[in-house]
Amino acid sequence: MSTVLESLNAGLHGAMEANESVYILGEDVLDPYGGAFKVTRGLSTAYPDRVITTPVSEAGFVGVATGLALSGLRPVVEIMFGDFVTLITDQVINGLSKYGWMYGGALEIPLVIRTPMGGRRGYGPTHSQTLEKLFLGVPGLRVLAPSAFTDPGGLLRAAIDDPGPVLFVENKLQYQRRLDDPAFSALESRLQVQEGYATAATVGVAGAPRPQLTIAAYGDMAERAAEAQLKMAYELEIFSELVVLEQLDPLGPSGDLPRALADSLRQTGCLLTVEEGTHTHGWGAEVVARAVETSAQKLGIARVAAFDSPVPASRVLEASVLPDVDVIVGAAQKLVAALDG
Amino acid sequence: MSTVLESLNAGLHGAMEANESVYILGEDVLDPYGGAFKVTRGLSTAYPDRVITTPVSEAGFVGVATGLALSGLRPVVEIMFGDFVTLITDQVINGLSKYGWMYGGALEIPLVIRTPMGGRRGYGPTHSQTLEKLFLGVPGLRVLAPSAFTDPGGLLRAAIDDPGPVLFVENKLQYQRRLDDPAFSALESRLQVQEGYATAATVGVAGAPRPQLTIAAYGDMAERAAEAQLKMAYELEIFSELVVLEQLDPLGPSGDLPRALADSLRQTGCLLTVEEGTHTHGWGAEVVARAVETSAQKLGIARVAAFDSPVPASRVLEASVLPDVDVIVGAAQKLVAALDG
Amino acid sequence: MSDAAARYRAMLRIRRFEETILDKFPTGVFHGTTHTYIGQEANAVGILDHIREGDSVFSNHRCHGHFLAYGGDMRGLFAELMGKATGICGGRGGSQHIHWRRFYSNGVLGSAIPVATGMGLAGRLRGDDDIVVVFMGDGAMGEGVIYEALNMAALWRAPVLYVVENNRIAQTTPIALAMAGTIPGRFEGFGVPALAIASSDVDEISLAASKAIAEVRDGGTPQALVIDTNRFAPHSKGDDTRSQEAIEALWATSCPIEIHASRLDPNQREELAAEVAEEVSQAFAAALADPEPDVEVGAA
Amino acid sequence: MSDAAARYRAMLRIRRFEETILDKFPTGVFHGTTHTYIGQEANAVGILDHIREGDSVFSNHRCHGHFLAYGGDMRGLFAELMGKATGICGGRGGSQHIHWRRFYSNGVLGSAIPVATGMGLAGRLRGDDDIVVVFMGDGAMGEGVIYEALNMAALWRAPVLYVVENNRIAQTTPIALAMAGTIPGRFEGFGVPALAIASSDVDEISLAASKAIAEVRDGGTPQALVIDTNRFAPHSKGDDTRSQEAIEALWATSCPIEIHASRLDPNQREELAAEVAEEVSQAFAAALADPEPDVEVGAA
Ligand SMILES: Cc1ncc(C[n+]2csc(CCOP(=O)(O)OP(=O)(O)O)c2C)c(N)n1
Ligand SMILES: Cc1ncc(C[n+]2csc(CCOP(=O)(O)OP(=O)(O)O)c2C)c(N)n1
Ligand SMILES: [Mg+2]
Ligand SMILES: [Mg+2]
Repeated sequence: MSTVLESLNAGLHGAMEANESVYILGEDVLDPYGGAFKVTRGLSTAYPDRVITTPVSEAGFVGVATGLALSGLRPVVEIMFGDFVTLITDQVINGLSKYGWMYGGALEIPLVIRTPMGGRRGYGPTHSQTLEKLFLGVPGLRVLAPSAFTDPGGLLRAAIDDPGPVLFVENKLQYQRRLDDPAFSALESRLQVQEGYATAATVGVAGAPRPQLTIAAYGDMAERAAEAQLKMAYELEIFSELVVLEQLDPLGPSGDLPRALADSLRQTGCLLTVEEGTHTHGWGAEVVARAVETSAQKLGIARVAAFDSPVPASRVLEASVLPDVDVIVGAAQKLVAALDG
Repeated sequence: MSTVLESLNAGLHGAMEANESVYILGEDVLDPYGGAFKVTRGLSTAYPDRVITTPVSEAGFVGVATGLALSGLRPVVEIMFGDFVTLITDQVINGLSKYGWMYGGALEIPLVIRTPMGGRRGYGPTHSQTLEKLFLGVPGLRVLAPSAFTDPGGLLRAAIDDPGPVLFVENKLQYQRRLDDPAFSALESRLQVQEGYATAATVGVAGAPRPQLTIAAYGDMAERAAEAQLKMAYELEIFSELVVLEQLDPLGPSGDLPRALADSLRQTGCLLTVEEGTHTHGWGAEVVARAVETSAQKLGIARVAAFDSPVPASRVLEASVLPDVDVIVGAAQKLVAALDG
Repeated sequence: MSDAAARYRAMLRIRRFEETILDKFPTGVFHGTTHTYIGQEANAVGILDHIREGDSVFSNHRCHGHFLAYGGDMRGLFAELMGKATGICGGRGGSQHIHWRRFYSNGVLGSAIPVATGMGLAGRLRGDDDIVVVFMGDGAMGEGVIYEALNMAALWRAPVLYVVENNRIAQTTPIALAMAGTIPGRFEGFGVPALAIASSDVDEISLAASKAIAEVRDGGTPQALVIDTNRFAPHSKGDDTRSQEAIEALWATSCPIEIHASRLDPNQREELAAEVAEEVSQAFAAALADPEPDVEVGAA
Repeated sequence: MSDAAARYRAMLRIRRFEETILDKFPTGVFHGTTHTYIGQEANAVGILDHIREGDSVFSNHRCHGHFLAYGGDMRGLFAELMGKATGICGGRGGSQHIHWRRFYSNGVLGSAIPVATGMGLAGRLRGDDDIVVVFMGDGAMGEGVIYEALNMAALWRAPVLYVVENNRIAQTTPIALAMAGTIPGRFEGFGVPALAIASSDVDEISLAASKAIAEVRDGGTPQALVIDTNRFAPHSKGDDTRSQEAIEALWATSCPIEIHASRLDPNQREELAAEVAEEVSQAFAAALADPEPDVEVGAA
């Protein structure tokens, strides 16, 4: 079980085995294809009656899954590309996230919507976006992102057990990340509960001096941030603590930062948020706002994100728009220099 | 021309008179009804061939309007309740905001989508939301909100002249606001260009001492903030500057704050953002992030917004969730006290 | 009580409830909005006669009649519209978003149709023979998600009865300006058989519904029932753009209560009327006296 | 050139272009994805024969064939797929998002259908007789927004020809698992007349299209043309789950180029083949030599 993909796939197999109420719905999820990114591979062979391939009707089958969930089943829906969450916005915002609350609070909607976000594959403007920010701050919805630093399949299983709805944000390039990547063997990480069942991992270079900088990240950008962390430590003597959050929203109870992040920030006084989505109104904006609202000291602050542009198809254009390791390193350098100077 | 509603209506009449390419599309926009909130009243009588009442097909008619715009017409679309922008998300994010850019950059999409947001009328969880935050940070889209402190109809006409797509966010209770509200006669306001053709109004109590606090707001909450500003000045001797922004996004060029806001903040060092949408990942998060990123000093920071909850129907519950004048005053008081203390 | 009397009473309860809403709205006891079912009572009563304990019902903005015919509590609905703590959803939902047992409604047109379809499918997956009845208007049929749902319902044999209450108007828009093609043709294009009837007679509707529901239940397949019906009252309150005569013509020919009345003797009608009037006024008074919700609940 | 030769050449250009894409993809010259039109060439060629200067075309993910038949520049399309500065959209769009003159495509299934409908409507509002042709697959017909658009097209008489290229598969999903009802029935339910033909013969398709387009243009009303067709290649690249035999059977009976070939004499075919091969290889080489885009453009 060495990649994020394998871990997620195993999580689905485990969940289906453990609970007969778990159903899979999505486009092209049947074997031998097993889904566009193979996360559902093997499931339809093992559980032919509980894997339902759907028409190309994202809003419709998310609605159908909501009906299943209201009826006590535990559907797990796949949206083939994260870009198509735009089609399910009404079902999510005016539907499944509200039904529990607005009908008086007693109903459960145990529904997971999984989808891969992200670019760097040249798929162009409608197949490369990182759009989870649309669903951050939707009351009644939990937004999770697995990480190779924690347990992707375990998080997915916990999401399936959640009595409420979850948007589970994967990333296309993340699928091939190794859980025990030897490139990260110099890093050590401390896990703690973030909120509910989500985990926060605090990652640092083993034996490094006290960190000057806190990096907050999730999903595939957390791995890139870790690469940047290593590079900074070895090449620039900039030492950082990377806080990887599995839960993007809610971040923490009532306006608070996740504790792992608050703890780190108290030490470093300096925050760099990292995400693949576009800069403006991204995840980082809320993290930054909470950080400054809850900090007594003046913090060093910067955000790394994609340019405020659609994602172009061309390799060079795409690379110029999406943040990579060097962009993280550059932003960190600038931030640390500004504080020193 | 004394209310926001009348000003918007006059703006539409003026635009249709000035330019034969302007078309109106929306549900129930024909006279004698003239639209659910009457913003389109009289238009179908004056221009029967250019006002098209639509089926209940929000995504569909926004798409149709995009086709009209791509063909050189200037459609103005009404979404009856702002809550239903969830249905047009794909057309906006993967369609009309991208077509100009992704097809090489030469196409124009002169399209305005108008819609009333907001609660306080007991309409319940699917007819009371303030959802523009969904569309903040969408590359290629301009998001505007009229204000009684500026010129609602003028802004709408400028939006109709814009070669690119605009989401024009109105508010149900704002419609009845007077442009020359005598309740605000003690306030004086300076106008300056915010970005493009949008205006920023810097509002203060005439003759008051130097402000201690900058309030950033838009739309109907700007009027509530002005009420709070007066109350604070007269009852609490807290003096503030209210910066009313017509353009919610982009806020300013490449990561900057709007100049009116930056200027005020440089004086006060203290920022309160005010909006009616839910707190987490609201408009205020980006404003706060930019403020701290661009300020040399440590700022006092707080955000006023709705609780992170759906909007309940019951009057008392609704009032407990949505921010009103007293909530603004309370937050300002706390913020100023924290800085003094 | 005879069937005829029970139906009369059921329709009258809806009628009087809705009249009370319209009557009292101006006094400010209700907060928000309302969409009354006046003129369409025979649909809910005729159809929901045939559902059973495990069946579910999904309704729309015009839900009060469906709710009362389902067996929902009148005081709880009044209280919900007043935003009281005792409202069926504790005041959170209001007029358009109600829930009780297996009854649900949502105010976003069309968006409940796939959800209802999923509820139907759940029954089939579990192997029971529970069904779902979902109500929609002619106007809602503009929403694309409905057709996504119909396709899946037919593909996956979801036992759902799709009821279209075709009053030929949506808010102020006559059907001719909003609908091309035909309603049954739309269902059939997606493989869902549709039966259309034009009637405000509760017995006729009940007969059609009984057949359709039996087929849905036994065949485990979706069906549509399209009923030509009439909205007598404004869309919400005071927003009717139709002429007075046009509305009076509807009343004259197609009031479901009038149509059904001849099946009862006058004494019984009077008795029932008095009983219902009493029930409605008591429910109203009780709801009015109920407490406001605890604010912590909303803010949480 | 005779009509027959022109059609042969047009289909061959598409075929060779797409083969080149599949052939060269593994070398890394293209970035991103591709969906080839191999097997369906007769549709684009037979239909777009009949459009005029002011007409518009909206296409989908499988757009290369439509683009070339529209008259689009081959080198510019190669360059777009390579992400070059000279690509028709400067490398921004890539394979699925292309535009040139009045030709557009989008990669989100279904979402272009209302946009194309609006383009058609614009012509009618301006009073000209330009029309719009929009292509979609059977799989895309799961998307609800299509039905919203059809309703408006019929209501407002938008001169749009809706072409469904029904290859009975969507990515890996056979039509039986994804579509209930019938394709023509779906159009007709929304008041849009539909003509269905099962053919890979470019002449037959051209004849049907000529009639349909004339009706759309003269009547100023929408129509649908549903063509049973066949996808010979994988959905994208290397992702075909169909059996080798099944695919071979399609080739054997329904290759549009084979079907049409008998109308040309062998010499002419060879000449055309050589000419097309030369054009494609020159276009490819030229695109390959073209410069990468200026990075500032993307980042701006
Ligand atoms: C998605 C959406 N769009 C618009 C509305 C506003 N609206 C409420 S009811 C209505 C008309 C509905 O007509 P119909 O479906 O025929 O039902 P009827 O009111 O006639 O019972 C409209 C447009 C809505 N609630 N939801
Ligand atoms: C909204 C949306 N959902 C899913 C996809 C992924 N996808 C791309 S092509 C395709 C199959 C399309 O089938 P069809 O419409 O029949 O066209 P064909 O590929 O057969 O030409 C799918 C599911 C998409 N591009 N857009
Ligand atoms: Mg109606
Ligand atoms: Mg297909």
